[in-house]
Amino acid sequence: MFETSLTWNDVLFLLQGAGTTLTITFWAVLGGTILGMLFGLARATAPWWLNAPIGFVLDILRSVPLLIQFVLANSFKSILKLNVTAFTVGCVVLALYTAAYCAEIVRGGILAVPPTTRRAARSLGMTYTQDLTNIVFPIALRVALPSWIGLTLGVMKDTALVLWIGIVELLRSSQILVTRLQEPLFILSIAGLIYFLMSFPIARLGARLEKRWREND
Amino acid sequence: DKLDDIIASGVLRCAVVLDFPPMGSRDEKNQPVGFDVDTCNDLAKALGVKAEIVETPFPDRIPALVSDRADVGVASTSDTLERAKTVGFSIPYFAFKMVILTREETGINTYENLKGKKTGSTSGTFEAIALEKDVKAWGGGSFRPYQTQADVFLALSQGQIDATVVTNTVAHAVVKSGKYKGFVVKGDAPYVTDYVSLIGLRQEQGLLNYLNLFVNQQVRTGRYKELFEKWVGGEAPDLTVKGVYY
Amino acid sequence: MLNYTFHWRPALNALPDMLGGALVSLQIAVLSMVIGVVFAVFLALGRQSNNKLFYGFSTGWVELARNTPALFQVYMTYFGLGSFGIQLDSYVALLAGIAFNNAGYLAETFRGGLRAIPHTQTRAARSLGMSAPQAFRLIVLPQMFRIVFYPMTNQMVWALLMTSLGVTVGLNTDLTGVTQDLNVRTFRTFEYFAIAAIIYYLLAKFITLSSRLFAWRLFRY
Amino acid sequence: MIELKDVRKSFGSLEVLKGVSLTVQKGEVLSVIGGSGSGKSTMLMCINGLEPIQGGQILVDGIDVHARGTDLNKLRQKIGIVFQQWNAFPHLTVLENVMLAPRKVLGKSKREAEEIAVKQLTHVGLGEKLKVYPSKLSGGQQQRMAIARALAMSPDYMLFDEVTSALDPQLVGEVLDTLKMLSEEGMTMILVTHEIRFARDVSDRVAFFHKGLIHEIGAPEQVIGNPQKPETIDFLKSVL
Amino acid sequence: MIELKDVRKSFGSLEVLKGVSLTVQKGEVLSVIGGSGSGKSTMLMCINGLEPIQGGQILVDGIDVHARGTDLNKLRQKIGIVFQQWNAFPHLTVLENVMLAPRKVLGKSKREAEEIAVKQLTHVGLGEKLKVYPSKLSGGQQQRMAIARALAMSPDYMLFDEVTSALDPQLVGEVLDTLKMLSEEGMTMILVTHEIRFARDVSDRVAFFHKGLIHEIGAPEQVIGNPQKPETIDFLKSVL
Ligand SMILES: Nc1ncnc2c1ncn2[C@@H]1O[C@H](COP(=O)(O)OP(=O)(O)OP(=O)(O)O)[C@@H](O)[C@H]1O
Ligand SMILES: Nc1ncnc2c1ncn2[C@@H]1O[C@H](COP(=O)(O)OP(=O)(O)OP(=O)(O)O)[C@@H](O)[C@H]1O
Ligand SMILES: [Mg+2]
Ligand SMILES: [Mg+2]
Repeated sequence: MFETSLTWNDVLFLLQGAGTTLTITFWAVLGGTILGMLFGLARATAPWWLNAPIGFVLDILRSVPLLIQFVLANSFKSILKLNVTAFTVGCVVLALYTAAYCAEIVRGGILAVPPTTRRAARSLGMTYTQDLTNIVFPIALRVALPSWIGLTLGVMKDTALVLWIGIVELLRSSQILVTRLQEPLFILSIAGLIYFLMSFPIARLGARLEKRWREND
Repeated sequence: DKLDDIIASGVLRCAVVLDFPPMGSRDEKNQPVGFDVDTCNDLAKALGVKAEIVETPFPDRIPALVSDRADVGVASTSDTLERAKTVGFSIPYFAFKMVILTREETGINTYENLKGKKTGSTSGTFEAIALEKDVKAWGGGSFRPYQTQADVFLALSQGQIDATVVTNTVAHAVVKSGKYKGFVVKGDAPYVTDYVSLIGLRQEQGLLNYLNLFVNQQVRTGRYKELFEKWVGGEAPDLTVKGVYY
Repeated sequence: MLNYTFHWRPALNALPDMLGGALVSLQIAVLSMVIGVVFAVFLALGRQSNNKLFYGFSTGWVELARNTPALFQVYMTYFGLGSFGIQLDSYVALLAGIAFNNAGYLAETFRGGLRAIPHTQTRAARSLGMSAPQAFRLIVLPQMFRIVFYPMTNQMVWALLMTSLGVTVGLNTDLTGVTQDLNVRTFRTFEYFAIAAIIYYLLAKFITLSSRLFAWRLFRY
Repeated sequence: MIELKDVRKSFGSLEVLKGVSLTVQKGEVLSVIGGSGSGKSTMLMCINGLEPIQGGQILVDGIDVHARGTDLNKLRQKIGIVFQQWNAFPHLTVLENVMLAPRKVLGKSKREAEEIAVKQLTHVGLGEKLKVYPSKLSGGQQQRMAIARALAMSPDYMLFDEVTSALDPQLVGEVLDTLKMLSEEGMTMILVTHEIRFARDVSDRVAFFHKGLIHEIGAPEQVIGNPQKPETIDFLKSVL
Repeated sequence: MIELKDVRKSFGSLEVLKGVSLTVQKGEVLSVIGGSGSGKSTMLMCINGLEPIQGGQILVDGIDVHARGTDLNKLRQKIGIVFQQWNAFPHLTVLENVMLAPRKVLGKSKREAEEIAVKQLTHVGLGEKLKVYPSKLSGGQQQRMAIARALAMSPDYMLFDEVTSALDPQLVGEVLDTLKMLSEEGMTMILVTHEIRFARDVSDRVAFFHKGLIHEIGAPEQVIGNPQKPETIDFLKSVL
């Protein structure tokens, strides 16, 4: 009935690609979140002369197709003769891209903390940093987490674009198999399924977490 | 310089296109094989270093080189003057004839028949540039550049395009593989022979010199014929151009 | 240290071609939004429908659109549908892929927007004798559009950025396609793509600003 | 004439109306008072068919509201209703709010609809606010606009559901004045309200609702001035 | 002792405090009344240094609050303050809300902090709600929690800023009872409030604020019972 020349070996090859996708996602989200938190904090609290240029750069990162950013960064790296792999370039570009979005999320979360709550903290004798770490961040986290999970999922999907700078991730490995086996629909469907399986549970988890927190406050 | 760097690092990184059989492809274990892969291995052996294959889609060959992801390109790169402004070419290490690949029922028999038809080819290749120019000159019909050779075949088999112009080696290999039903080779495209070269960074004269000598040695020692027999079969094309020094 | 010389002059000569490509990109983005919005309204209704089939179809669409890469979706509309014998032109395939993606994301936005409108509004409309479709069209939809307008603007920018994926299905008339064509001809990657990046940025700003103007004109209340 | 015959209505397992019977004659003003959750709003919603009923019958001018064949959209044109809040369509100007239904439901021309709307808005004292969006109106003005909007359909009956209870105290008066004006013009009205004094002044009859049933009904002097049942007495004590 | 000497405070070009002088002795309860926007909240914020001042001086136990070298965080430990609303830290349980400052600011051990917190929460009648999140509390309970949270720092002074004005009427009582209890225990308090009757009962002195100035100050019987200035009379008429 249904025949395929796809072997277990090939499925493994696909899973390897999926592994690469996850690895890049991990680094990009990690780096992007750390940077995003710094930028976001600056965006929420810094004076305009620091805030405006940061906002401008982040805005550019959000307004240029990721594909173009990858290609540009990759060629710029070689112009500078930096000795880093395409993998690193991919991670760095994605991390910056993630940071650009993360910063807005963090900023929104921080600004969502009512100033009166912060004032209450300060009036108890807490320092500015204590207020930030004990009051502002935990509250902002609840506001920001759903969007942050959405961002993570978005980044995972955007990793597909690193195939342009020669990294064999999930989509690229499926293309390689399509080249060899000539069963595009079948193989692409499997790739799609893997993407779905990777992101759907996280999406659900995020929705659950959000609901639970909502019940709490 | 680069040549020293390669020898010092002990690794030669070759940019190779792996969806371009028989020059480069993957076997059942998804490992790279092909004429270009063997050539790279030979070059590494000559240098006394290990070979590392960096897979690059066609449009990415020279960017890969310029961006220092690869040391040399063993990737069937046509030696156009436009590109020579950016990268350095060795003497030709292979030569292609262009043929028309189409499906049986399209009724295309000659290059002239391509007028008004849906055509396509691999973005950035010699034949793509030539074909697109002709399609534009004809007016009517269409030309689609794809990012990989595989996508071109996929498009041809699905009917997204009616014909493509490809190198004779690829055309015969794909017809012989039997993976695409109804693919037929119909006649030559009237282009000049497509000489392809190894590529390196434009300013790395030392490396380019070495590559020139390496190609020369491959032919001289018969290794060129041997590899041609292994991957393509038949008469190996002449790599010299009559009436002019390289 | 830098032994790469920038060739800006030939790159700038190609500017008219690239601007032509930018126009195509913008066109695809706009069309994909129009199509996406229409489908999204139905999907949003489907997600709240009691009809199992309608609900299942809408949910499937939305989840697929949101949980797979846009690149994958575009690739599928071209080569995936192609293996069923449905041959879309590159332009159409890209448009369909982005519209599919837009519809999936917007459907969820719209659903949120619908929920934000108190159902007393529908009730007030019905009590004036309006039919259910009339109440939806005249009272609920216009209010929903105000709520979702800002997210829609964002989606529009994303749609523009997604047009860059057309190059994977053989499109060479949009901005990225034109840029890539120039790139493979000359291998001056950085120069051409840098110009493309600037054009994309300006286009994105153009979309944001004009939609702000639009919103200001439109939502006077 | 509006007739309710032993009307029963439940939300799931919660029975909200437990057999309500009631007749409102043409030209009559009936006030409905009663505690929160007693089912007053629900009854109004059932009268113009916004909520289905589970038992009994509701007749408006002899037409069975909840019969299968009844054209509810047409029926509702006869019955204007104004709710507690969220009445205004925020995306339309005051004039457009009032014009919308005459145009779309009655199929009037733009000119006709505008004429009607201006007339009704002037009637309720909003003649100056035609081009303004509802968000720029006070709560009392919004409620008067909602009344004008209902009147623009030339209804035979008007139902009012606590139209003043979401308003600031100083705005209540202007809305009550409008209601009074309507009652003096002879409009048939059912008035759910917490303004006991106003109910006494303006109504022909008052009905006291308690837990889904009408406990007392009669002339205002009787139900409000001289209540008989302990529930009525308690309720009046708590609100007066 | 809290002393304000000719304090001036502006937001941009808006002068909110126009030279306020005031002394509150140890153990005294001072109520501050006055119209909305008269600068009452601003004054409290200046007293514990949450807002800078532009002129005059504020001394708390002889320490100049707005002097350059003053350790504000330390000073604020002496001065508890409870605001009108949004007091609770929503991400912490009631117990954690109260424990946080003793632990982080006073550096108490977890056990000690918990002991203090439980004691203060029981004191304000929330001994049963330790593990609950603030969102599950009524407004009155939230305010009492905020009071306990301030008390947990063992302050010498407590400032209350209209702690009941955002509450439903039936919840006001429980909070006022807590305040009364505190005043009876001898806590020094400044109480900004609209509850005139309560102010009369509980305070040693009452100050009437008007447009950034203290218009009248004195015993409650005098300021509330027998006001002299026309502004005070007007204000009292409007709120009583
Ligand atoms: N859509 C609904 N779904 C479920 N229960 C409802 C719904 N609408 C009303 N109820 C319930 O029906 C009961 C009667 O509600 P109704 O709004 O008719 O009371 P009411 O007399 O108008 O009260 P109020 O004076 O507070 O407006 C209440 O217990 C209410 O909770
Ligand atoms: N952060 C601020 N920035 C600018 N203006 C402010 C700020 N805080 C308060 N004001 C202004 O200062 C004036 C006094 O405000 P304040 O809150 O002290 O009044 P209040 O007496 O507490 O009034 P209420 O009884 O309404 O609480 C008001 O006009 C207010 O608008
Ligand atoms: Mg009601
Ligand atoms: Mg205040």
